[in-house]
Amino acid sequence: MLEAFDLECIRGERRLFAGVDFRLEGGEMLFLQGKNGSGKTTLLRMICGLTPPAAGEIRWQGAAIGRLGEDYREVLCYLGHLNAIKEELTPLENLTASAKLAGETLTEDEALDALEAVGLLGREDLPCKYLSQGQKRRVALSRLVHEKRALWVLDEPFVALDVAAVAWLAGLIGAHLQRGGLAVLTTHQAVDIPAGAVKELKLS
Amino acid sequence: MIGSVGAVAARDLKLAMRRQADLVSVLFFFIIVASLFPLGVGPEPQLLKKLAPGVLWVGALLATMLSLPRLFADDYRDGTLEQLVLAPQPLGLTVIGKVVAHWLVSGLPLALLAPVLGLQFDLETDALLILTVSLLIGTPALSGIGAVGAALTLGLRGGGVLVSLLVLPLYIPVLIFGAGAVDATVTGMGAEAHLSILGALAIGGVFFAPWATAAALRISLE
Amino acid sequence: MNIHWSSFSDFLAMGGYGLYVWGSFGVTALVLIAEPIVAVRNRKALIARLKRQARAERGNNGSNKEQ
Amino acid sequence: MNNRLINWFKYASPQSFYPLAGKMIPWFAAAGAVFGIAGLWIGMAVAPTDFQQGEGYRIIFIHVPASWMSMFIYLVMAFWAALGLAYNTRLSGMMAQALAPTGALMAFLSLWTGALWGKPMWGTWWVWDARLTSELILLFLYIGFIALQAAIDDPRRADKAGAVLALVGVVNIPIIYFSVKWWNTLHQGASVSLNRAPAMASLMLWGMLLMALAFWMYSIAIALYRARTIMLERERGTEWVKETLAAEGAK
Repeated sequence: MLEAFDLECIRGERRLFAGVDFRLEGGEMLFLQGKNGSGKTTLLRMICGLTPPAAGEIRWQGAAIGRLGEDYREVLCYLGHLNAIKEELTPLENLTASAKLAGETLTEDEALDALEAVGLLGREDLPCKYLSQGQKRRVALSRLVHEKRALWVLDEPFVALDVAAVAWLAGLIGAHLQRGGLAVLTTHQAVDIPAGAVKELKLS
Repeated sequence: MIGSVGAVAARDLKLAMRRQADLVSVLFFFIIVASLFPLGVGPEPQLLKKLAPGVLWVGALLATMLSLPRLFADDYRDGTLEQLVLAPQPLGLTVIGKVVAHWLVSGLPLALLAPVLGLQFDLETDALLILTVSLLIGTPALSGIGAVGAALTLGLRGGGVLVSLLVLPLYIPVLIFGAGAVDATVTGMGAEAHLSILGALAIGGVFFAPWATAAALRISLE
Repeated sequence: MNIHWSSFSDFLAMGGYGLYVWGSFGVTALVLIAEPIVAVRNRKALIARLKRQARAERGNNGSNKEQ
Repeated sequence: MNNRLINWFKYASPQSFYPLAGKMIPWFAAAGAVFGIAGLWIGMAVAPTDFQQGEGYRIIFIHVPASWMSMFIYLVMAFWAALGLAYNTRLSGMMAQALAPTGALMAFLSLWTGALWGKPMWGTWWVWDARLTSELILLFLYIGFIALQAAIDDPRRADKAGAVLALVGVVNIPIIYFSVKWWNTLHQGASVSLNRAPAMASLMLWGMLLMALAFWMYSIAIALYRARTIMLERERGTEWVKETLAAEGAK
């Protein structure tokens, strides 16, 4: 259960938002909406614990995330608008390296399964700098396939994906919600998530 | 715990191996700086022998600093740093892993190259040996302390120059005892005292500085 | 407490160390006078800037209301 | 959190500190002037000639206070930095930022007067003495702090990054000092030793203490003044700044 109380965000001297509250149970998804510069990305970073809120608090299972520390980061999977992949490494290497850094065990078979799921099989040994923008995004998304985290925080996950991939990702998020997972995401595209309860939060 | 440090170090080493140009340019910088000094001060062997410890140590120090801005900059730019901060392990351990990798591709090669350059300065065998040992012990401290500066200046304009401004004053003790160890050998005094203090500085640099670096990284990412 | 100097020129000469002593005191005086002057100037410039901004904001609000 | 702590935090908010600082500045400035005049009178007019250094020793009346202040201000800066990191108070960063330029100037004055003292006494503008070298490094640390804060646009990040740097610096200062001292004693042959402290006549001591107090008061006054400017700039969006500005205009 993820809760936020009275969050406030100040960037420079501008107050982007204030008094933001929400509550998210297992199996629910929070869909953040708002114009460019309304603070969507900042709110996502607050949920991850990267940016401290100017006021208010975020709690996971009733405890402040700052206090939980590593216990919270263990359940969290964050996908920012940067892909967090290394151009010099191949998709396979990127995936295994990021799994190791996240403290997970990932066999080569599982990694290849994940790459197959995002449609990159056959390119697993090609350095990522030779991949297209959409393919790089898929490498980043392949983490979602194998990491079994309860809370997904996704910043514009559908950007640069083609129609088929968008549908596939929507299905993946839906399955995650059905397993009892939580998700918070922003997107500019209209996407139909096939399962779970969707809550909306509009930042103005 | 060791595993997570190792995972970070292994990934950084693999990346460094794919970009060998960076590694080579740091080494060449060291070679060129050390070779410029005799041209500047004249070829008298006595003078060069006296200058050698300081010149080689300052050269190694500047070369290490040259490679510092890249320590976190690439990870910062492509979003990997956010993932490292969000990994379920203490950020300080991650930083130790990165410092270890940085030392393996900068400090270690510099230490191994130094005795060759020492020959240009007509150093004796025992001085060459102590030069290598002092660099082996001292350069980890340079990587560790330097990481604090690199983390503080992450993403700032003019970050490279700023790193030198922040880090060079903090490097002074390492320089004093590193060059002092070689100097003591040249003048016939023992280098043990210098080397043990250098060791203490290295332990501080590798095991304590990463926690300050972790705090600085969190601040830079906010 | 007797005054140590017999004449003003003695005082200036500082027993032959005049250049050094007055060089020290002069630069110190310069710094301690210049620092407050710069600080006051910065403050005045800031206040003037903030007032201009406040005025611009009032102006904007006023024109919005007229619309 | 007990009541006392809450009270303390009330004064730690820029809004309540601003008028308080405004009232304190004239007192510190006046005290600085009084101590300064008294110190100069004793130091320059009354104090006797030093039997070893002649009249040249009179530089001590600014050299020593400036050196003390340069070190003390760094400690105070680090203290504010630690407070800011621990309690996340806005005021701490502003105080650290306000102190840094004065600290740097004090370090500069200490070096400048040291050089002018060294020339007639030891025949050279600069010696790589442990104390002079450490003072030079302290100046570098100040400049690094100021440069880092100037390079960061977001004031909150600037405060926190500066705080980490100040704390790293304060941990390192003793290490730097002792290593420089050790290095100096190792390399010192038969050259000058600057460690002998001549026994001072009580008038000289009084003059120096008064001057030190004057420097202290001056530093507090100028730092508070600068802090007030920083507060206005940082909090320019808030109501209290707008009210303060309106009041300033009425004067």
